[in-house]
Amino acid sequence: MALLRFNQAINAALKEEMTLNPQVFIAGEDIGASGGSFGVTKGLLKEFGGSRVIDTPISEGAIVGLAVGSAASGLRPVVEIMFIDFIGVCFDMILNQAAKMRYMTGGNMNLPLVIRTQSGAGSNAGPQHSQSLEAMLMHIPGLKVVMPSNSYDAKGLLKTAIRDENPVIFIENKMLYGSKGEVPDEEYTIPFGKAKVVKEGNDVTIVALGQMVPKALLAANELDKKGISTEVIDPRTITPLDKDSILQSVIKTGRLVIVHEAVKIGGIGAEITAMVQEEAFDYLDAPIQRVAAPFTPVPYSKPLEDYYLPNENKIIEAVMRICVGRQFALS
Amino acid sequence: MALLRFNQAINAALKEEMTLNPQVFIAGEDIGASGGSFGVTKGLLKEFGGSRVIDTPISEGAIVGLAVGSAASGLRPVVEIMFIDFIGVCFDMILNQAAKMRYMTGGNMNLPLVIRTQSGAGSNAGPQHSQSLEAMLMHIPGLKVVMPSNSYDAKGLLKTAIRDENPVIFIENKMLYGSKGEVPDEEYTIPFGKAKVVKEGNDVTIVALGQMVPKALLAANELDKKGISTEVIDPRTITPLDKDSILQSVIKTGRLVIVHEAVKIGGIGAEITAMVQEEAFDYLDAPIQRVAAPFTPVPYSKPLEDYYLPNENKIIEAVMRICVGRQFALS
Amino acid sequence: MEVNKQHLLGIYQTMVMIRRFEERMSQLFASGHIPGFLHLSIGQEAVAAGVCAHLRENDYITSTHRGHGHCIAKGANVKKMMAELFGKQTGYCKGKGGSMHVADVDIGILGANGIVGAGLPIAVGAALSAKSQGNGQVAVSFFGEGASGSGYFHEALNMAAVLKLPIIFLCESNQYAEFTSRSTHLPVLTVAERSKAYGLEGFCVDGNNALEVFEKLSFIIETVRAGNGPVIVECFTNRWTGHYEGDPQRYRPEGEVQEWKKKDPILALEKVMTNQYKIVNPQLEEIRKFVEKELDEAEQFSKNSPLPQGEETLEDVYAATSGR
Amino acid sequence: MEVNKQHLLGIYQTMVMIRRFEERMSQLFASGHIPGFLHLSIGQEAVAAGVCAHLRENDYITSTHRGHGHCIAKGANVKKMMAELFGKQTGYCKGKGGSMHVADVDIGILGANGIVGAGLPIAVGAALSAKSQGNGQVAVSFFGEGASGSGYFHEALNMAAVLKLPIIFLCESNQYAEFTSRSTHLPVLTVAERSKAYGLEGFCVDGNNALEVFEKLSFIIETVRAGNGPVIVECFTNRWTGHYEGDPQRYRPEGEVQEWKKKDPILALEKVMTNQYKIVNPQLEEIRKFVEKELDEAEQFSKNSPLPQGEETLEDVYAATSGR
Ligand SMILES: Cc1ncc(C[n+]2csc(CCOP(=O)(O)OP(=O)(O)O)c2C)c(N)n1
Ligand SMILES: Cc1ncc(C[n+]2csc(CCOP(=O)(O)OP(=O)(O)O)c2C)c(N)n1
Ligand SMILES: [Mg+2]
Ligand SMILES: [Mg+2]
Repeated sequence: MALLRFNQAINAALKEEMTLNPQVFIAGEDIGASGGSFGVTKGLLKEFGGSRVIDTPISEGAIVGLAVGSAASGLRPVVEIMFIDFIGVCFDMILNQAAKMRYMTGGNMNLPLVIRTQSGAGSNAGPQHSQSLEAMLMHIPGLKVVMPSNSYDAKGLLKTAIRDENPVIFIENKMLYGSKGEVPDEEYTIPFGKAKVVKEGNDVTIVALGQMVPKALLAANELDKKGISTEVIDPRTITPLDKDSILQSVIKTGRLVIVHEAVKIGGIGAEITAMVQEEAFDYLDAPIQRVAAPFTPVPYSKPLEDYYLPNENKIIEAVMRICVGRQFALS
Repeated sequence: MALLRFNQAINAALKEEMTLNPQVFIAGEDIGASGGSFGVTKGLLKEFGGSRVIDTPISEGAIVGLAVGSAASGLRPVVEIMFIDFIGVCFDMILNQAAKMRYMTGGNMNLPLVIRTQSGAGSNAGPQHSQSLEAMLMHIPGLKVVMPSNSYDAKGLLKTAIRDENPVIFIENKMLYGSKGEVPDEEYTIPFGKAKVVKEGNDVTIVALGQMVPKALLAANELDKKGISTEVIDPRTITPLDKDSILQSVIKTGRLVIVHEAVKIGGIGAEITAMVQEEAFDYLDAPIQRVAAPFTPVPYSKPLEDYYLPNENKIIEAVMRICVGRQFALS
Repeated sequence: MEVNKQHLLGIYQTMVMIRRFEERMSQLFASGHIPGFLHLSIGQEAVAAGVCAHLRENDYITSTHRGHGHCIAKGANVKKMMAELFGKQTGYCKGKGGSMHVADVDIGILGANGIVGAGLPIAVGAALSAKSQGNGQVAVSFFGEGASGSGYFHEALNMAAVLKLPIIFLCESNQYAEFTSRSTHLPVLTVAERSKAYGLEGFCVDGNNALEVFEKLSFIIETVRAGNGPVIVECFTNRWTGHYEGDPQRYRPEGEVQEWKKKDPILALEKVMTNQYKIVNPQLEEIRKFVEKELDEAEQFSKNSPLPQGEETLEDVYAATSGR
Repeated sequence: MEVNKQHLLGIYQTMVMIRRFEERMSQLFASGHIPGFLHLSIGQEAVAAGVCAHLRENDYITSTHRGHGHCIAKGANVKKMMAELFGKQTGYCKGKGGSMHVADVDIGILGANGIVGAGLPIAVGAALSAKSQGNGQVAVSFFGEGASGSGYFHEALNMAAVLKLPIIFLCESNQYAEFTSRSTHLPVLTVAERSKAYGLEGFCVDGNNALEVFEKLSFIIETVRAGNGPVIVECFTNRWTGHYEGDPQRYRPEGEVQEWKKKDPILALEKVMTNQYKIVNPQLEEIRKFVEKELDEAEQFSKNSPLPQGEETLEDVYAATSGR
């Protein structure tokens, strides 16, 4: 076991997979010589050389194009889009090419490619460097979408992503890069579509993603003290989504709160809500709550960004809202 | 009153607003000399000249950029993205520029621009020319999103869009271009955020958009015959969304079916479902149903595309699913 | 490479195949057998044929919405192509893609594409694979002069130049982008000269002259194979039909198509073959018959093939993953 | 335009203001007063100052992530700029944007921008407005040489060329894109020569020589005002600090910054002013004092200004619409 930072865990996964499989290469802006804007690709150029660690011009469209074309012809690219906000400039390559190429050629192609990107608010990076756009990606058939919340998962999920035969978007929350977690020394992978029950409980289910997982845990512990036993679930991948784990938990608890930092309207909380009420309507004791950002871009200034981001208190409030007065007595 | 095709109604709105306000201009690919791929801009070049009807190169990024920059500096652009599928190549301009510019400059800018685009399946145009992507746009604060379902609404809503001080995405469903509808001779506009109750009823609410509105109506009439009284609501704009009209109807009926042709996962049906169960949980007699496309790209071949698209039968099935056996007796 | 009879016969057969394939498609579209959009390249056959005559099976191409010619020239199976246009289960894409998405990875066809310009960066990726093989493979990216306005064009050229990849950016300059003529959307005379913005060479070729295409590309492709980095090649030609089937072509000046028809690339090649290379007419006739027979079979095959079943919609979204 | 003392004094003041503004920002960042990303342009001041000296209030500019200099030179209020960097309610963006989003529509600043290249097509739109006014207004789009790899660069240039718009594409070539040096990502020697791909003229300018920037731009901007269409101007310069504050700059060769510091554009201009234009040192000192006073005030203003309230997050998403 080693205590690795989130970015180090990702680096370790890249290194292992590049060592195992000569088809794997990485490309992106400033990932080579300088080791990446967040240190994720540090040391890889030196270890694997310039033909497998490619510093590109500022051309996200061509970067993802490079991934699509090279994946279609036998390589296993892992490209970086420095901020998820920049998927705007390469969105066609994601939406119309990477995601659809296999389908529209009737299964003629496999596209084993990974797009690593970084998302999230909390560092005062302003409206164009802080977004969480996973809901848009979840709406695109043909993609897989991964959102790890800790070092252990990040490493295991990235290895799975690189071995997957499909385009995978791997979203790293910038606020997690510095967080440390235990990572086994021996090799492991984590399957897609398997949620992690981070904490067990009986009264309310909280589903949280990325940097919201530690916040949900904080809230959950507070709530336990108040006598509300909370279960916290981290889906880890949103496509595929582990519906079963979520449904099982809700069937047990009868209550669900979903936490994400993307704006609430049209976020993945909406999808999870719709799915759960479709499949477990009669088990629900209260309306499903979404704790998410308001319908605004991510503001720059600290008090604004703090207001914008979901936090423990908002999670606690949401849980209380559907407990108190709804056949639920606080101990 | 005149009987106008959908594309003619849009043409009429453009012509009226260009006549009224010299700041309004249009730009896009093949919209000038040839009158547009769907005849929407026919005659406008001749009437308003080349400085107000601009044929552009194939550069959607620069087309929307042209809109953003000219709107920020006093003009009122109405640009065309020929197929909504192509928003991929200009998505940054929509997501990070048009939508956020006002906010991130603290209200310093107004961006009175309209992006007209065309969406929808049903013409065997294949996976890259048939999508419905409104859910992604609904998830972007700063945009308004309009989806007319008939000639009358199209004209009135487009005029409102052109007069709005904000970026508006105006989505024309390609299957409606040929549909005819009565349009008054005198001028009118239709406010954003006001749904239309297309048909009244008491037992189930059906919310439908674009080309799904006529299909929902067909289904509703069938259902009436079966003794299920359906109310059909066309929100017309999804941002802003007329929550009140939807909630009022659901409070009356206790049942809701949402119909859209985008893929179900992460579609706007999810958002409407989540919102309704949040606000009217105790009024719901049955799980909210979504009738939408499966999680695949839009296939080309007729039997596949037919399977893909929601239709009357699927709407009827969904309604029956939440009526029969749920405290509801068929007459 | 010195042109010989064998080359010419091959190119001729390809061109006749493209022409007749598309003429049939036009008729079958008119008679309602083929739905959706159909973009024909009749009149432009010399480009696809002359370029692809130099390509090996493991070389890559990316194509466009107007891609039948490129695919046929690269060796696509016309039965599967035609069946795809019919929307049949036996088509290249099992009816899921249609005309704009024909692909055959086994022979390096990485797909026609419905997004203008998108093929260029994809071809750059293929060129990276090619380079990593180190065996002289190349990628050819076909695109129209209209596509040269798109950001993809620039990013692909720039990236390929920076990475010195073995790729030929092949512009089929047919003088129109949809209904808009070249002069309206292009601020330079040629797309080839845009190569300068990337430190590359650009070549102009008469795209209606199959012999010229073949000869010039022979040298150019060899240079690229040798590892000298990307080039732009612009082939000037014209389409005889509309942007898509059904396009009334009101934007075209009177008589323009007639002028181009006088430069029919197939007739021109026939002349060269019979006059310069002493290939006798019966030999050409034989090829034409062969093509017709192939197409008869393809048409029968397409007509007799089953349409896909509705539920097949749900297949081919994701590849199964070993999960090793 | 003949350069006179007045011009030089103005340019000098602008440059000192930019330099000192950013030096203070650097300190205030280090002391925790300013959050987020901070991209400084210390060393590049001659470009913004020399270019904007020719601009009228109603001319437009678009800027970049490294935009303080452009905004100051175009006449932005330093109080509001600084307060914005502090994230204060009194800032240009009420604390919503920060360093990368300063804008002031009233004086034609259509925004710094956090998306590399995005300013170029936006400036094209502004140039269209300018042209429609018919009064000689122009737009200047600042961008870095790194941005010239982006699709936006190409689409904007191409569109502007086709529409013959009054726009100057102004490349601030500071030899790096983030941590990656020019030679790694640029396949040509200059960005200016890319003008050929659009049938435009391209000019190279010593961006550390304020006088040269001013003189060359004088002619160039007049030509654009006169309706002769777009141009590219590339100004060669260098930043002395990291890509952003906190960047340890390991990618820079030993001594590189020292070399550039020898070409300090402010010292160089001072030399010209005192030697050639006989401007005496006390006059320069007066300007420096004036700048310092302005910045003291701005700093006080920024420090004393209130932070926005949380709920203000919800404002300014949509403009009220008359709904007439
Ligand atoms: C991104 C994008 N924009 C617009 C279109 C619509 N469109 C299809 S073909 C075409 C013209 C292409 O012109 P060119 O590149 O010259 O190819 P040609 O059709 O002449 O072969 C356009 C605008 C598209 N498919 N994709
Ligand atoms: C679309 C996009 N890609 C990447 C980035 C990250 N990024 C910010 S600045 C920069 C380098 C820009 O280089 P250049 O254009 O030369 O400007 P400079 O920083 O040198 O002033 C990069 C890659 C971004 N902001 N936007
Ligand atoms: Mg063309
Ligand atoms: Mg630079």
